[in-house]
Amino acid sequence: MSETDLTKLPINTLLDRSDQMSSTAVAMHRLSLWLASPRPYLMMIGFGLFLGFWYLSVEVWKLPRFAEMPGLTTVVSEWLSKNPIYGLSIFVDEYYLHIWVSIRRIAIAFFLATAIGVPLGLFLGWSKRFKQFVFPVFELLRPIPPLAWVPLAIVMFHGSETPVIFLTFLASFYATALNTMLGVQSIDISYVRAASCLGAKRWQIFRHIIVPGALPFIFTGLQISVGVAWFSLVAGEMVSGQYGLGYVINTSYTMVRYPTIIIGMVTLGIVGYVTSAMVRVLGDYMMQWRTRELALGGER
Amino acid sequence: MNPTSASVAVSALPGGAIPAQAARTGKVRIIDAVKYYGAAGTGVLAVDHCTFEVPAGEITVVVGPSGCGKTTLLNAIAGFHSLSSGSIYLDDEMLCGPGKLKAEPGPDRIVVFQNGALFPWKTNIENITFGPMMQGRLTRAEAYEKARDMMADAGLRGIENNYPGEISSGVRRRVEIVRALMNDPKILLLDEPYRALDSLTKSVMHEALLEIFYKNRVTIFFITHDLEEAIFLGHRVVIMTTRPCRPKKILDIDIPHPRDYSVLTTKRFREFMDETAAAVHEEATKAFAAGEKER
Amino acid sequence: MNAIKGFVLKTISFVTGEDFWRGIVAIIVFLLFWETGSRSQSWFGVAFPWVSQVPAPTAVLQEMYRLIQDPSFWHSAYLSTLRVTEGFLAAMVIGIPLGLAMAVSKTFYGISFPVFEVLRPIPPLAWVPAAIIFWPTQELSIAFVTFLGAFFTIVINVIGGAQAIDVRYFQAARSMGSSTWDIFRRIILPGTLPSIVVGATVGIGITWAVVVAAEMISGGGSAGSVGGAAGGGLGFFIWNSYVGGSYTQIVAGMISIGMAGYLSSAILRKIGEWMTPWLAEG
Amino acid sequence: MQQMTQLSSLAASKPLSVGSEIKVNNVSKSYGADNFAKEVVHNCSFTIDRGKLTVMIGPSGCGKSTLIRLVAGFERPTSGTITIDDKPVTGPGVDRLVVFQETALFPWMTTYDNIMYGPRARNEDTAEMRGFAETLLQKVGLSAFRKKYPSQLSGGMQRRAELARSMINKPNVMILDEPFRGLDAMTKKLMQEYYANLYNEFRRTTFFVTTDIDEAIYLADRILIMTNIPTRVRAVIDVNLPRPRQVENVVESDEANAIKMQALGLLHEEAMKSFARGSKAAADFIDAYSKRVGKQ
Repeated sequence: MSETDLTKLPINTLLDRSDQMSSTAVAMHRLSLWLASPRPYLMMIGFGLFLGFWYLSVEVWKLPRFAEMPGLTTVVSEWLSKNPIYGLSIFVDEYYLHIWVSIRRIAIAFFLATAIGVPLGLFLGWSKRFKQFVFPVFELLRPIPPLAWVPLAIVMFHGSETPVIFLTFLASFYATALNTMLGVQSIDISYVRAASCLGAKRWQIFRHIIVPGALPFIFTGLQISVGVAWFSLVAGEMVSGQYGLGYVINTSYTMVRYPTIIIGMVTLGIVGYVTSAMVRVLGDYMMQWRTRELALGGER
Repeated sequence: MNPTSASVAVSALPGGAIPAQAARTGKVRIIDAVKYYGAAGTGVLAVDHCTFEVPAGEITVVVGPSGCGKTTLLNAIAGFHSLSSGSIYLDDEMLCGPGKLKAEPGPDRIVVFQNGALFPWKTNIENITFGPMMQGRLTRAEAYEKARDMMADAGLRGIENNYPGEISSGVRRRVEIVRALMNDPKILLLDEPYRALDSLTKSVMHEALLEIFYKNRVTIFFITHDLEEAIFLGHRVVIMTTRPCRPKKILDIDIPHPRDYSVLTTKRFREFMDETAAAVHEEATKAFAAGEKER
Repeated sequence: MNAIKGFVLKTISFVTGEDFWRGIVAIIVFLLFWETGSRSQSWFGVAFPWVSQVPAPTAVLQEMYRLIQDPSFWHSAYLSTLRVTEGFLAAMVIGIPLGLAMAVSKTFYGISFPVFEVLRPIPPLAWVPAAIIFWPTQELSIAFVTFLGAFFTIVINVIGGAQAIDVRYFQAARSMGSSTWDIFRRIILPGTLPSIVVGATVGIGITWAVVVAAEMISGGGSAGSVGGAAGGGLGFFIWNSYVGGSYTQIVAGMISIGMAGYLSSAILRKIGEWMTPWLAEG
Repeated sequence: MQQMTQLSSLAASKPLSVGSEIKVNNVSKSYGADNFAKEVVHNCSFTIDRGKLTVMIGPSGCGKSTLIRLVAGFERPTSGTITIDDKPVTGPGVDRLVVFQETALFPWMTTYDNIMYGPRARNEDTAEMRGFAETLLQKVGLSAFRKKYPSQLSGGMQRRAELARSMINKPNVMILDEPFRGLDAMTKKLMQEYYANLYNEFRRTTFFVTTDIDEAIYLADRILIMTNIPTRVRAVIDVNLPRPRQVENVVESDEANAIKMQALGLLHEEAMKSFARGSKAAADFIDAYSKRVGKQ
């Protein structure tokens, strides 16, 4: 930590920044650096230890308590089986139905939360008066964990679909709105002043300064938002859903299909990771200026 | 581009006088300006009955310790802050004064900020064309063409489509000045623009600024805490007292323009340094003793 | 003396300020809207969408007044608080050393961080059934899920904090003759402390959310069969209110959970401020 | 010569150690591997005399900080050798103390705890050391601020606390990397006076890096003028102004002015080189690099 790890430096800083190297060459160079470092091998050791312990403790040593858990080989063979004993594997349509239902709920809730949370956050940060009136109510409701809304949501919205989406929305909404507001407040006053010097009107400042200036924070908010969305979705689905990965986990428990619980958890982890990676990639794409700046080592 | 080989078109007249062809706009008169922060009477007095003039087509440098209130004065001219009393005129037009204590910010007075305020999310050329496009003065094509010309002129060719974060801080300052000049301002207000730079880079930047000045002859109002910088750049140097700020000494620097770094070691330059060093040192010590935060 | 005077002055200027009054107005408007909405059926004969299903604030207030005199409510609050405390403390006790070890040792980091990153995206609540199977008592399984909620946040914050320590501090310490232990104790620990505080404050918020949901899922929910044994807790309380059709009690329970969560974050923030005096202003 | 007489006055209280001699021989340093390599220091040689104050000055981003890290032992040269009293440098050591650009005071310790860090780290928390800490606190005018945290001090005070923190360790070699960078021009002058007084009193071998020519002339026994990246020594100027020096006298003297004229000419040329290439300035690379290394 006290020594500088050169392999961690972005390659760009080691070049004269004159694009002499094609991007594939840079990528290859990075890959070779990574392979030459101990990291990939340590990673393999890590996974080996983790999976090995799971396998041995459950299926070989049959340690107390562990023995009741589904074992590694059971889970894997079930997951990859064309003819799963407990009804769920990658060859079963129902598996994808559950994934699709969960993703659909996340997508609706996330887009609603973004569509409402981002403008709300922008106005909260931009107008002092708006904040004075709206923020106290926002802060009053925020400490109540979204999951505590479950029963009330069921009462408020009929059916089983809307309450789950509402819960998921709520969690995302707080994260998005709050971070957007912080983003606006973090903008250096000099930018606003410079723009007004250059003759920009109020709405032009909003459009050209406030919105792009808050983007980094907005995307931080969206990252958190996707995470908490999954968090709430699972709880909602476990309590009151029909279909969905949370539902899979819960019913597998009540129906004593233990390996399916693990399949559900792993799938959740993968799908959750992919969605947050998508948000990150979108953020990098929309903030070219920042990506390029950071590649140079973060001037700011 | 090499700023030392300043191919100056304008021949310098003795005594740093303004050449005849220079535009004679951008004269600023500050009359009895006072600024309180907080409630009158109990608040902090930042600017204390300031009166002086910024001549058109010249560089006027205001020197004072950090936090002395000189930025407040600049903000009042730019229209970011109101005055408590007094008035400021730009070419005989009242910017702020009795009845209208806060000026409107506008493209006739452009500020170049201490830490730089290029918008990091816009490319350099988008930054430079921002002013005319927002004001609706030029079409996109016209603005881009003018921007390209001006960038080439300032030795900034080739970085049009880079983001400010990708160029060195010295180059960034130059882009910012070009962004200001795009609007044909009457006066440039520079708020310690080179503060964060090291002294060698700074001296290179000074020459670059002077070169731009010789080409455009735009009036410049420059704030700094660095006496050497002030004397090197200024036609006129206004030394301020520590908070509340008030002119302590006003000097006309008769070192002929165009100047380059060799001026720093001339006899006349050292005489000016000697003449002012004591005054500045005294104020600095006062500010220092008051335990003022430097940053 | 001065501190008290300062506090009084600050309070006065806050109470007389624009912020305060506008906030009060906003909250009153919000409550009026809520009250009108939930009584819309009886007042106007038209049920407002959604809000009409929510019990009115005045009714909730009455319910809360009744509840604070009800020992069984306090018992629920006690059970939840106990679980939060247990899970949170366990997460701190295991998470901080683990995070520090990952930050200090590159080898350990290389081995354990990828596994950690693979487990992290799985929402804590997805662990509930697995936890129930694994742990012998339901109490332990709830505590385990609660622990997971705070654990990942704390570890990530500790690693981030320790890695963000300026290298120059290490170089300076090394050139003044520090031993490795000394660097750990006097540079890494205090340098990471602010991030630990942040992690803890965020972590306890998650802990409350997890506890409530875990209580609902394991106590009630569609997995109702496992209820009973441990039961209790505020999450169970609101779920029970729902099953029993007492909607005012649901809202009262939600408000109690909100207050409990807010209070515990506030306490942690205070402790954090006390432990990191160098971050104070001025 | 003159220094020797002043030293003897100190000898009564302290062992007569005026520090070590540093030799840098044909040192080169590159970063990155193979075709990605970037040379920052090129075949650089110089000597830092025992008990003397040697100032290195060069354009920003020319590789001065890299040289500092090499001499301090935080990094190894790609080729060439660095010796201290003829012993090769193999890593950081208690004999060399680095005062960093901006400040590296530990934010979580009070001024006093920061100053006492070194002695405590070596289990030397003795009455004598505590006395020395008091003296130093007084010398840098921070007695009243002993219980304040760095964030509660002004920029100038932080630099003074940092100076005191390194002085207490009585290092053989002091290495200062633009210690007054970022300060107000006026505060900087005052800091230079504080520092010059400390140096006059505790004469140690000192390696001081700056980009400010006035600072260099005011402080130095010898000035090394560096080229643009990849850096090496362009010229060596000996400054024989008598000590103790007064800021005003130095500014006024013709001798100082002559040195300044000579140095400025060289430096200006080097500084221009890094600007000549506009956006592709080498400064970009080094700026970015040193930021990452410095603030990781």
